[in-house]
Amino acid sequence: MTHEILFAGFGGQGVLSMGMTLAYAGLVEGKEVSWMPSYGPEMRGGTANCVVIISTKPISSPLVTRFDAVLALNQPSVLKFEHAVKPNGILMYDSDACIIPPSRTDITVVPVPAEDEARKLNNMKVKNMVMLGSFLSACEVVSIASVVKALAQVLPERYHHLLEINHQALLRGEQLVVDAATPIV
Amino acid sequence: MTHEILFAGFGGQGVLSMGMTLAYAGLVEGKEVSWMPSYGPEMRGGTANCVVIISTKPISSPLVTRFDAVLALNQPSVLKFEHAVKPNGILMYDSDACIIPPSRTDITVVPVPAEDEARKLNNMKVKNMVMLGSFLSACEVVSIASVVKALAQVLPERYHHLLEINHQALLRGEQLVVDAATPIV
Amino acid sequence: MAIIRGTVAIDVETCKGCELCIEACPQESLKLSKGINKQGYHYAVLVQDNCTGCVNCALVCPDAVITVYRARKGGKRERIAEIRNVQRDIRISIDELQEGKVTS
Amino acid sequence: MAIIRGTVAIDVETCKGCELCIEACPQESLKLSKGINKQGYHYAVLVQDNCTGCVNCALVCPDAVITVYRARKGGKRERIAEIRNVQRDIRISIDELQEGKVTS
Amino acid sequence: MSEPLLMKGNEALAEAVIRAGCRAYFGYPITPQSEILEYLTAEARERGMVVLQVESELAAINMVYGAAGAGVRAMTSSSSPGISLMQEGLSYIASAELPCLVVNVNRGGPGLGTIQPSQGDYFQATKGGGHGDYRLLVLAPDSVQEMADFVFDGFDLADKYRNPVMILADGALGQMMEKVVFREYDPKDHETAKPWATTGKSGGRERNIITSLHIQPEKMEDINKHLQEKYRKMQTEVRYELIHTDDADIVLVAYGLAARICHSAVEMGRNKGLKLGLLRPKTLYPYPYDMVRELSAKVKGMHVVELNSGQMVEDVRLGVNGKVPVTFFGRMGGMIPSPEEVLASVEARIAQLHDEPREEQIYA
Amino acid sequence: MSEPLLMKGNEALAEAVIRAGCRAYFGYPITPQSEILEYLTAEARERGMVVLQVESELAAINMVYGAAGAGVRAMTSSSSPGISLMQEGLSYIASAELPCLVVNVNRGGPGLGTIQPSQGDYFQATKGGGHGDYRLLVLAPDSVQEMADFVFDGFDLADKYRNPVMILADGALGQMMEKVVFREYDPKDHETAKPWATTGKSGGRERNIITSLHIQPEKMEDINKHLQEKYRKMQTEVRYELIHTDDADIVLVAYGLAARICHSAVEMGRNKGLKLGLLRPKTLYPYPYDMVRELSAKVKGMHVVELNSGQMVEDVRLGVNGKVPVTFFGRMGGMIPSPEEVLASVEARIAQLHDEPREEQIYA
Amino acid sequence: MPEVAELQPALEAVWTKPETLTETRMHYCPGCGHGVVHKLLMEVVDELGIRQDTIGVAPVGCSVFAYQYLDVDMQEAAHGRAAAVATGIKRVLPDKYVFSYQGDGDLAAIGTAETIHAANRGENILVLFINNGIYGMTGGQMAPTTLIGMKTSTTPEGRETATMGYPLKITELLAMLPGVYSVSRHAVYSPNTVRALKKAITKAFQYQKEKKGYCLIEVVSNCPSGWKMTPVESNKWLEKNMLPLYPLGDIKVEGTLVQPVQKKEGQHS
Amino acid sequence: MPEVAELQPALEAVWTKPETLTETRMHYCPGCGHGVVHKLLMEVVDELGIRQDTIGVAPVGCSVFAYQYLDVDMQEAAHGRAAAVATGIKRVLPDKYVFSYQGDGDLAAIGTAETIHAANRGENILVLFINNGIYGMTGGQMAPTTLIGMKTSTTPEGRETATMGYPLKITELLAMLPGVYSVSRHAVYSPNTVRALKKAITKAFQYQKEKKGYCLIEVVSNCPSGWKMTPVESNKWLEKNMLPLYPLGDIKVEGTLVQPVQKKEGQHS
Ligand SMILES: Cc1ncc(C[n+]2csc(CCOP(=O)(O)OP(=O)(O)O)c2C)c(N)n1
Ligand SMILES: Cc1ncc(C[n+]2csc(CCOP(=O)(O)OP(=O)(O)O)c2C)c(N)n1
Ligand code: SF4
Ligand code: SF4
Ligand code: SF4
Ligand code: SF4
Ligand code: SF4
Ligand code: SF4
Ligand SMILES: [Mg+2]
Ligand SMILES: [Mg+2]
Repeated sequence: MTHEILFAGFGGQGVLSMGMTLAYAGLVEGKEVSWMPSYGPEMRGGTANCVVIISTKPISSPLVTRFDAVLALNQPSVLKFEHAVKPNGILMYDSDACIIPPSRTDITVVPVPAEDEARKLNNMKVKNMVMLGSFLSACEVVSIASVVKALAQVLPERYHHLLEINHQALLRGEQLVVDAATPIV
Repeated sequence: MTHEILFAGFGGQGVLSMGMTLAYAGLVEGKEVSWMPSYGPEMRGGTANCVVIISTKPISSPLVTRFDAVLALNQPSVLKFEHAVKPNGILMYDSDACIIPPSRTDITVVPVPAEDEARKLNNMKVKNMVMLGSFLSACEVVSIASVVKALAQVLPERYHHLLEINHQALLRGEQLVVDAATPIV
Repeated sequence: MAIIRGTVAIDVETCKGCELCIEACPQESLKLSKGINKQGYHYAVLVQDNCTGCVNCALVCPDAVITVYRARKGGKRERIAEIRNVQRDIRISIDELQEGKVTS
Repeated sequence: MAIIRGTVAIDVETCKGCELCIEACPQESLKLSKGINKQGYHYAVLVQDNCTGCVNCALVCPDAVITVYRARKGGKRERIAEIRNVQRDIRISIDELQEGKVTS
Repeated sequence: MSEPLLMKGNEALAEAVIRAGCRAYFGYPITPQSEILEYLTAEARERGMVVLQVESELAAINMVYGAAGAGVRAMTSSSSPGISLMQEGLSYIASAELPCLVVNVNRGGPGLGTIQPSQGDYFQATKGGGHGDYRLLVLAPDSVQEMADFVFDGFDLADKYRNPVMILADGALGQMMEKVVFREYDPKDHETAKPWATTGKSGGRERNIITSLHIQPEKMEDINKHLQEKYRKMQTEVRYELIHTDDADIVLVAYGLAARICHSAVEMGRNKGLKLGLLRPKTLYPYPYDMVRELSAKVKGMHVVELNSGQMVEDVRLGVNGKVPVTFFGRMGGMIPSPEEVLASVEARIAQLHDEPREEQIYA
Repeated sequence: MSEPLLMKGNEALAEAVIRAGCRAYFGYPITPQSEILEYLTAEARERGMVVLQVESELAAINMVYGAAGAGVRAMTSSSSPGISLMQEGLSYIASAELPCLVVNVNRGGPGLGTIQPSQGDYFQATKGGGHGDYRLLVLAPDSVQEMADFVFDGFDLADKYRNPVMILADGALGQMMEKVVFREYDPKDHETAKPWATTGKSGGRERNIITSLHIQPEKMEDINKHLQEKYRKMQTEVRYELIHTDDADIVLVAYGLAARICHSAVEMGRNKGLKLGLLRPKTLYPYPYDMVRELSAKVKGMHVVELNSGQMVEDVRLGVNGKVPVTFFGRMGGMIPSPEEVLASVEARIAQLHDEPREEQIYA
Repeated sequence: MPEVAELQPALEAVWTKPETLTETRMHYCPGCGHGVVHKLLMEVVDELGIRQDTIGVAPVGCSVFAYQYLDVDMQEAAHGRAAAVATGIKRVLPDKYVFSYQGDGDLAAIGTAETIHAANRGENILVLFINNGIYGMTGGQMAPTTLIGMKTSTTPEGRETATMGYPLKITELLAMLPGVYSVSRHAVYSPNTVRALKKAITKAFQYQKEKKGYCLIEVVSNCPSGWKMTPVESNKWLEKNMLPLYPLGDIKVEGTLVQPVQKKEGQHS
Repeated sequence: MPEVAELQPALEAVWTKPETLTETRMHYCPGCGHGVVHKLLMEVVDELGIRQDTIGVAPVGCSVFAYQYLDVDMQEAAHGRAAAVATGIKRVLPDKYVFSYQGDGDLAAIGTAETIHAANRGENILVLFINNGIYGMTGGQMAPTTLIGMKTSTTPEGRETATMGYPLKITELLAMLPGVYSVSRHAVYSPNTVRALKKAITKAFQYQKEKKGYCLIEVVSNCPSGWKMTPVESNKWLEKNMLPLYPLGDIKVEGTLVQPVQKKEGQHS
């Protein structure tokens, strides 16, 4: 089983670390993982994205262009990557940051009010973990428990007081999808 | 028939142009010719030498290390190149500039009092042509007439008033060898 | 409601919301929108009718987004627009916008 | 015939005959030889016994050819060599010379 | 054996550099390898290493010359255009026989090109992009793990042969995160005496001279003979990986990232009943010609896959020496093929295996 | 046809440069080719050419980029270490498809080496010493005459293909004097339209951009495909000389100075009753693989002679593709073999013609 | 809301985007000074009517894509070699206006030799030197011009002089060369600085027409991304921290130095 | 003629060839200043007793073989890169004395960038810069420092500024850099200039010991072969023609500029 997942948004939204956390969680579960950021000047202006592959087999190339799932944290990412989702794949996006929703019908589109949810937690930084929680709820690539373990590795010691709030955000994200039997539009 | 000849001396003694004149004379006679100078920092301190090949066949490499004839205008050149003369070859040197004469017996050693002869002509610069004249007398690679034609090519127009004195020097050089039935020691 | 002296046209789709124009405007005529453009940026909008057409905003704008207009000399000065309360709730969503240059 | 104050030893085989020492000597004690060394150079020789051991020649010599000696302070000054007419006919041919440093 | 960590290839390499006892790094930023410089700068002070961001790649390689000549483990890293600027310096280093490590995180060329992964610098690395007859020892990692491992091996080989070693990776290997485990390695156990180093002429020894100038061609030829002799000795260091080659009809040959993709393609092909195998050279110089020759005696064809227009394929052809057809599939300019694409290229070729090799280069 | 003149190779080349309508030369002194710069400086003013001695080879090659991009015939020249410094620039020029001429008067390396003649830069010239997949068109003169001739051909080919052309000579060809006759050549008859040149965006055209940057790998791959397609077209330009190959048992393969020596060796061998022939490539890229293949079908062996440790021999092996044994004889570091030595190497090999090629490299 | 068209009888456009700026959206980060300089450069080209006679050279750096925005003939030079490329162009097309546009890494690090020698030869070109004290393009590493104490990705604790040396005031060095005709330092963080820069560019092109020789304009600029600040913060930081070391104004006017080339800050202490 | 040995009781050697100068005959042309500088350098090394702690870097230029004459550990750098090589050595062996020895082509043309940045970083090394206004090694081509009007093989009519630029006074430029501690210009055409140079070298090594930073000593020297003069003529010519543009003396002493860095000659006129 192989999952190829793209994370995309503005720099500063924690896009890269969201991917890294997931990859680490895969490692925790003994899976093969790879994480690959986009790099280069097209990244000027602060967009950021990364591809995470989690697999039970050795990973060939960390660079893929079609994804099982795309997690988009801003509008340009939705516009840019909607068409990179494989048929029957998932496109999950922060519905608070996007005006133009995706239009494809051959994929599962999951709007997540991540910004609102983060605001409720009084910490806009955990928006990414809300999204990740929602994603893992929709698609069980790794367990939330592994993500929590991974977070302890990804976060430098000096930020460990933030582990708790991140954990909460993950759970809230998970819950959001559970609550919505059908995708929230 | 191929002649491989080395000209050696201090820079400023006209060593390179002596070789060039001979090569040009070969060209005048429709022969294959090449002229190759030594170049590089071992030439610091003003030594200069060049190899001229005159042949009736195409010339393979212009760089050879054993010579049919060596014309040495100073002491270091005699010391350095005596052993590069092929057996039965010729080593001709300016006896006025050398204290230590060559010692090989398997070659023809021809001392030429070129400096004295040039002094008699009131022009120290033509020492090289005295030597060349002597050489062509000893070994008829090209005719003196061809050399005179060549000189007109090698010398820039503004020096053409010197053609005459050079011609004389050649003839004097020729005569020196004719006069000495056996090599002058 | 003043007689207009100048105004600006902002190409909101090209604007990157850097706020340099806002900083440069001596009249405090400009603010960032609440809404975002297709690139995901909040963009500059004219929020007061006190623009003098001094071009400061256009000079500092790195993306050459702003066109500045000034009342013709000697021309009749007339009221041409009313901007009300706009600071409190600027939200222009993308589908309301036409392609190309749009005045805000 | 003066009491010697200084003298020089010239490594004539290393000398290149550049004449810088000659130019630098305030005593005009040095000249070029008529003869040549193995490299084909005329070389510097001491031609007067008026050398003061001022080391000027050694300082400017690019090839570190010259060793300079000076009478020991307080030491007895004695005549140690006579140099006669040497300017007129300096010609030392190579075979007369030993290997290594040779005083001229 | 430490715990497995998740690290970027560039960072794993940099961490290995410190652990390998490298004493000096000189470099200039260039994507996709600037993390090496950044990681080392951050660690430098605490871990006692000289790390200097300098004015250019030219300066960097010549500082490596100086530091390596002074007897310490020294290195630089860059990416394609920066490595081109080092060619004169590399020729000097090889000629003066200075051990050092040079990392090229290859991006798409020629020219400024892209910053995406490529293998377009194979010829430059293996045949000598600088002037004269010299060789780098070239290691080609295919994972973050090997990005680290080859640093240790690289420094050891450099010291063993007094020869510059190049790690030729690509942008993806530099940028990606993957699991890595650092080997136990105490630099003290790997120290080589360097009596030739310019550390000051003390202890009554003759002065040491680091040079590549031998104006007498006879002498320079001797130097060259010595180098050639050394390169012949280096042939014993050849390293490669074989996958499913025992019963293969067609052997794919690929290194680095391309080899990973080929590995998947081979598995996919096997699932379809195609007898595919893979030869992955880990050393590009010395090249595993012998293994290529051995394989060519028992397979029906070789299929080379590279992220370039066909460079290593020449070495494969030299090894095969006409015994079986050699075909090629490549992507260029920073493009990466998928395993499906590679497999398709193999299938497309299987039918034509008897064509004349030279006409068979195809470009997707 | 002018009168035959006696000229140095470097000077004949420089004279041809002016006659070929070259408008700009940028260079830095280095032995054994400084005469090119010196000759051109002396002639520049009167003959209306921009000739600039600049601060380095790096500057020179990038000025050539600028001038060639501005639409004029432009060039530089150097020798081995200086050419190494140009590798980044050459990769840029090839990628941006700028026609220009680069002359390498090869000396003995690696490193500072000697200033004596060598062919040690064959790989660098033909496989690409810079980064990425690109090729120079490489011409290898063997006489002062060709030093001049190949300048005209070089500029014409450069313009035809919008590709940098390299003349790869050696120190001896640069320094020696020989007869030369300048061909009739009016640059006006050879002018190519250069609508892509940056001469100012006038006449309502789109602006012209000279660049090698294509950050999207898809685009960069297209550029590469275009280049590869062009290189395939360039294969038609292959040039070589055959001597006594009709009935030869053994064909020597050599270029430049080595070919002259081989020519003598072949004649000497024929006098001794040995059926020797000579293939002399005049273009090193494109390489005469087809002729090598054709010859390998009818001879007993090929014997490659180079002034290096064995570089072109790889291309010969690629062409021969195992059909007959290929042997090698080389001198390095500025040494030049005599015809006798070459003949001896042939004779020594004749007995062993059935050995495995790879083991047969010998070094005199 | 009224369309601008409706306002036309009463209003006239007093600032519009220059014609020689292409319609392509610039890739620069929000608030980056590169855009401002591009815009000014093209305004001047428009005003002087020299678009058809202008050839630009782009560097490697964030402004590597300058040619996508400036609608004049352009060449993209290798990193650091823009001055050499510009020399190549200008020498064969002496009657065209040739400018190079270079960052501080490009001009003052890898391109130092080409920069100094083009200036010393007095090449008749305009060099626009964008000094943002950092390598923007490659993700914020130290540049030769990085301030003492300034944090970058390769000076995580701030640049310190003991190992990394001093900020390099290459503009002052260049001003000393006799072949250099005009040198000034500008900025674009405020409307007035923008106005001043525009005048300087205009003058430089006029000098070039008169074949006066090498003209250099340094623009002290920002890099919000590399500095990790908002654009507005970055401009304030620039004014406060960059300008004391890199003071604005004329340094050499028509061949004569007008500012003491040494400042206290440039001195060893 | 008396042997020196016989004189010994009365005479003492007051100048002998330094021990760290090898016995190898130098390949320099007669009268070339390189030899004088080599000799002085080794005298100082002898006197300070630092032979075992000194590492030199030779350039590519006529002095490429310096390592054959200087009996200390040495590295031969690629053309122009001596400052980089010296940096590499010094950074890993900070307690050794490191010097580079470079010609004007090496230091001021191809090596400009490495020269300036080593100085700007304040590398704790000594750079000996032999300015003979020409490329001696390659047969007398123009150097960056070649005087206006001076004939060389690439300026057959004399250097003219319009196309070839001005003589580059790189020493004055380097003196302006804050990382630079000591800069002076010397010569070796007379006993007194030789004495002064020796003092300067001694001081520079002492500064290096005290880790004061970058020291530069320019030696205005001759090239009889390149200039086509006798050695004596060349020294006279040097004094008359080189020194007005390249005046001798201290330029920066212990971090403070003592000579106005601009001279009339260095100015645009
Ligand atoms: C030879 C080479 N070395 C390094 C690079 C990587 N590189 C690209 S831009 C750049 C520096 C850019 O900084 P600067 O010139 O200050 O421009 P900015 O981006 O700040 O405008 C570097 C090091 C390269 N492309 N080529
Ligand atoms: C890369 C490179 N370019 C050019 C040369 C040729 N070259 C050798 S020495 C030299 C210049 C020497 O001049 P300078 O540095 O002034 O030293 P000098 O001989 O005058 O003492 C040049 C251009 C080289 N060896 N390497
Ligand atoms: S300055 Fe320009 S880009 Fe920035 S906010 Fe204002 S209009 Fe938008
Ligand atoms: S033109 Fe002047 S007043 Fe009007 S918005 Fe711009 S800055 Fe403000
Ligand atoms: S020591 Fe002084 S006086 Fe004696 S020879 Fe030398 S320069 Fe002349
Ligand atoms: S200075 Fe030295 S080399 Fe020159 S002539 Fe005098 S002793 Fe001889
Ligand atoms: S990285 Fe810096 S210099 Fe580059 S575009 Fe962004 S703000 Fe401008
Ligand atoms: S060429 Fe000039 S610098 Fe070189 S050794 Fe001769 S005189 Fe000295
Ligand atoms: Mg910058
Ligand atoms: Mg010099």
